[in-house]
Amino acid sequence: MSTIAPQFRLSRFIGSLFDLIFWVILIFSLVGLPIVFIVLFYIKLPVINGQLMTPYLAMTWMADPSRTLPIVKSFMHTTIFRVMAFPGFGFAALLAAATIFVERKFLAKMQLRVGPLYCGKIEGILQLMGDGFKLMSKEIIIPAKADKPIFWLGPLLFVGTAGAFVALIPVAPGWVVANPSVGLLAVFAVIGFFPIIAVLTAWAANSKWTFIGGLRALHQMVAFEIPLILSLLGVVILSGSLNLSQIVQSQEHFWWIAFLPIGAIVFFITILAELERIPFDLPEAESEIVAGWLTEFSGMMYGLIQLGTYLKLYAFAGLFTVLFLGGWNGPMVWPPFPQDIITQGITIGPVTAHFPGLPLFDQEMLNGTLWFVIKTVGVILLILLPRGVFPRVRIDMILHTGWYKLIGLAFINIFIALGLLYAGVLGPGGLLH
Amino acid sequence: MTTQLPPGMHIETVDEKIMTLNVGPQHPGSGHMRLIIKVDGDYIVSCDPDPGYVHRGEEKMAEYRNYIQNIPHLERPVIHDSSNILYPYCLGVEELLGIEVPERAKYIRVIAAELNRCIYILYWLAIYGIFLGHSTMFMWPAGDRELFIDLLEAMSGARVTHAYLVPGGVRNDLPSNFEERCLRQVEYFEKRLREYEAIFYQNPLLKARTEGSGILSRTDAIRLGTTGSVLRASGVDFDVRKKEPYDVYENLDFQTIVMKEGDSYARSRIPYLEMFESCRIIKDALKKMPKSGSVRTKLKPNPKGGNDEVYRRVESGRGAIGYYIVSNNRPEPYRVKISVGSFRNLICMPYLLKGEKLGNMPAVYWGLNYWPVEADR
Amino acid sequence: MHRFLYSPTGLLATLVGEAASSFSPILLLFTFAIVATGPTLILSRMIAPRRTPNPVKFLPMESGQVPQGEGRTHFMMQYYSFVLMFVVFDVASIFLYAWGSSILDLPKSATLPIIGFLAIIFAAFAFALYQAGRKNIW
Amino acid sequence: MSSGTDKDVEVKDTAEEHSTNSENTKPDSMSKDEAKKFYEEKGLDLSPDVPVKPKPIPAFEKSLADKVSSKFGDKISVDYVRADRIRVTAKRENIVDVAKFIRDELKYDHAESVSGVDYPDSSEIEVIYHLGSYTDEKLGRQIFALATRVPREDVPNPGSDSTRTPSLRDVFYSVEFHERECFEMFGVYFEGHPDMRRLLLPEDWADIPPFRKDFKIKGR
Repeated sequence: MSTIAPQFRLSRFIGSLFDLIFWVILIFSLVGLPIVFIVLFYIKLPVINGQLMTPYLAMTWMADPSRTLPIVKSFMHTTIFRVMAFPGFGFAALLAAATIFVERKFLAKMQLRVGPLYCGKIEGILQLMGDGFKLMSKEIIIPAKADKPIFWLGPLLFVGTAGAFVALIPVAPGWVVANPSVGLLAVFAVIGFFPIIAVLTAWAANSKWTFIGGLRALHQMVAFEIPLILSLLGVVILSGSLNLSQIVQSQEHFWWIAFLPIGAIVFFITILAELERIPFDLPEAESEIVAGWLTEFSGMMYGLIQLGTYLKLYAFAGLFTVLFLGGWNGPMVWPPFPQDIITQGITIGPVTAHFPGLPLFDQEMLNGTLWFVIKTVGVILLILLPRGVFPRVRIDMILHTGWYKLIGLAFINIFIALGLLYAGVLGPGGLLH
Repeated sequence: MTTQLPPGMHIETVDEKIMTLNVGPQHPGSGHMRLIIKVDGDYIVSCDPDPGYVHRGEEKMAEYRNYIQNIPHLERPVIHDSSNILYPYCLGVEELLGIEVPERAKYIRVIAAELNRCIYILYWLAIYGIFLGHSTMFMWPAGDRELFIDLLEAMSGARVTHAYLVPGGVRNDLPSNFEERCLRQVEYFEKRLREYEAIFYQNPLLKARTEGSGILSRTDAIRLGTTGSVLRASGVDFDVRKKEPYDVYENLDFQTIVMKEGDSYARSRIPYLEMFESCRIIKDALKKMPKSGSVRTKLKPNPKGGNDEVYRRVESGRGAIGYYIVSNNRPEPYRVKISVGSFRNLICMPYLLKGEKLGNMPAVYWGLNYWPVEADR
Repeated sequence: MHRFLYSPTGLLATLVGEAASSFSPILLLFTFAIVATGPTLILSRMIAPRRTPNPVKFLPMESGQVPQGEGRTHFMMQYYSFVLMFVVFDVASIFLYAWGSSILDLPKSATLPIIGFLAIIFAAFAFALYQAGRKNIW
Repeated sequence: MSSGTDKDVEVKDTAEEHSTNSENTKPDSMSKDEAKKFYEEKGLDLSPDVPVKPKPIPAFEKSLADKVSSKFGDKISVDYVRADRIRVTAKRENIVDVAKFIRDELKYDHAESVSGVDYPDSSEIEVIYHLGSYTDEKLGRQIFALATRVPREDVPNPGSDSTRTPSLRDVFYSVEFHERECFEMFGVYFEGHPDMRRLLLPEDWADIPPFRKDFKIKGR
């Protein structure tokens, strides 16, 4: 009884392989070929080596190495790549995963513990993966009277909205998924969705704890949305643009945090509140309302919410970097790509390989990304820090802080920006431009 | 009544929009107990505590076992403070049987009781920290408990349930080299305590949150018969160790910590400050302890109490613990009643939580120094 | 023919306009995030155990008790005044961006009315907060 | 104990007094035979080499007990007066009056515990209030045990049989939860208690009150 497949017959296995091949060919010709033609007709394709790319031609990169890198390079400049990999989802998810690990180790060191230790041999580096698999293998339990479609949709919407937020963050010159001219307003629009999702799922779950948690999420937005908006007005006044990339370009010489420290502080506090991190984690206050609006989520649904939360964390830290810390600006520290590899190729023993199309990324972009990541990680660490230092606050304290203190500070910040502008320190024709 | 309903709010008018919340027994903000809380929005309009989820009838069980057999199971209600909950039992049985305790044993008992008090308060403080969302304050005391657990393990051989105090003295003598080790660890611990002050008690957010919440006035504290840190936080200078000194507490140098405010912050700070006093007591007792001598008066096997009754009490981490033991000339006690501080402080809960914000519930609840397992016995 | 098929502006741009096409990647990433993570739910549904259902298992969280009352009720949260103020001032503060983003192009004299507007907003804030503080039970 | 003539002196060294007090008793300590007789009367079973120290009746406690007995006379009986402990038994009809007297005149202000003791042989249940004082410095080490006896029924029906006594909740507010516990553990109904419900036992407890002597622990 200990055999893995007791009913195994070789002939049936071979027969099933043929079956499989048949179905693959059938599905490819019914679905794959139409897709190829749709791509040919509707999608803009690049010109590689003086030849227009087609999906058929794209297949030849395997046979012709000289085409490989140009094709990859041209792919990297498509919107799809940006969405899926570099400034978009993949990059953000990678940083988010790193953040989770760093948070656990960082917090553990602060609290005289060791943190994750065993999973993955080296300092528990694979702990996150283990947690992911654990969550995935857990049963999803949905309360009987819950509004099931909305409840299922909640985590997906949350991750999607976090992704939409990530789309607006410029990482390097020209490397941004979406670059609308009113990027900052788009950011505000996207941020506004998060409490709505919280309330929606809280309502759908039909539990008292989630309900109170959702209401608290709403109150938190009420308290901190206006300080958030007002604290960024100073940056917009000084840079004269709502486009995030242009705001970064305007900080080529000076970071706005040097002139608008009050705005930066207010914005940082509102970040903590929007992220529901520890001094302001009222919607998830576990000792009062179990887990707040997350109470009824189980298994991978909870995992998706966590993923969305950390994507959001990355996006907010990126936004802080973009608005106050000069984004990708920084001294050029990335070494230039060695010229002899481009001209002579790489020589390994007797073989010399030429790679046309190198370098894949230009130096400016790599340098910008480096600085952006360094600054963003710094901001993320700063966001993680209060968790080890502060206790949770109360809802009336949140509202009081938001309305009585932060709004006043935000107004002061606006007047500082106006003063700088009209005193001729900054702006066109100013002393420092 | 100190905390009224907020202005403009009457129970009759808000009746239909009241939501009933069951806080506990499976709730991260409750112990093994239930608070049936009715909330109107963010305000609690009524609270009905429902303990008893861990009621085991320790008092009934004690009637079936003889005086020595009772020792291990009578410490079960609060294993983190096991020396202190056994202390009045030992005192009571000694009074019933008319036994004198050797001088050295008295000092060892005091040291064990104070070490155990620190263990309990650290555990309590850890949970107070995590109830307020301060995870560092959970990890630090939980880690520093090990210092005292190690010391008590060296003394008694067990890490948590020591059963170290017995009628007639203590179970065994101190191990060799204990004094230096104890002094070293206690002095290190005092350094750590000052760090707690910096990260927790002087934290502006903590102060803003707990100061002025759940105020219990001096008159109410007396009228409700509260005890321990709750009583002393309301300005009543009462500590059984000072008022009715048992064993050698009258020879030792310590103070009673009293605060006037009576709010949640004061209730959380009193046990913390008492740990300094505990350290002082331990150091003083180590100095004054006779360096050698017997540590236990031998009892007759299976001793019988007379037709008598005693009521003895000590100060534990949660307030006075009183044992009322009735004996009827048999090896087993006829009736054992344990009056614990947690059960006496339970009465404050409906009293203080009414009119309080829901966000204050954990701070007020845990500030009462209420240990559900002990209250249920 | 060739030019028509592979027009450099692309289909999206010709159909919905330049402005909308700069927003469309947001929607694209929104969709991609859902498409990329959604299958984990299905995967989880496939590999996770599904034990025999019983009614107690699907009860909403009530700390180990039988739930009493509805989860979706008419529930008055306090601090209503802040919500009211939010509705008003959120819009007002967004309007400031129209001015803030174009301030470099405006003549300096155009700032004065805005300063006046800010003063009015600030006064209104102060009055509303004063009222909110007076009736803290809202 | 020197009956608390000067308050300040007394507060400063209560502890010292206590020790001197026990020294004072030493001169009248008995010989070994007398001691043996004394303990046999008390029903104590002791090894002969245990030192013997009978306690005299302290003066301060005596004065408190005298106050109560002079006020109520035959209605109460003083069971014992020892160092720091007084025990008085009152009839259940006048226990509220006695409690009020103790609160107002003797300045005891809270109850430490309310214990029930079941005596099936005499068909009675004893309810003992251990009272203490926070406000009066002199009473800091005193415990006043106020006892009363209620009839016990062999087939208990908690709440609606004759096992009932007036509640002291209006006199000592702090007995509220203790009396609830006593009610469910012994079936003693406290009349006038505003909230006489179960407290510790499960909601569906259908047996007799468990701390009565005829309730046997299973497996024992």
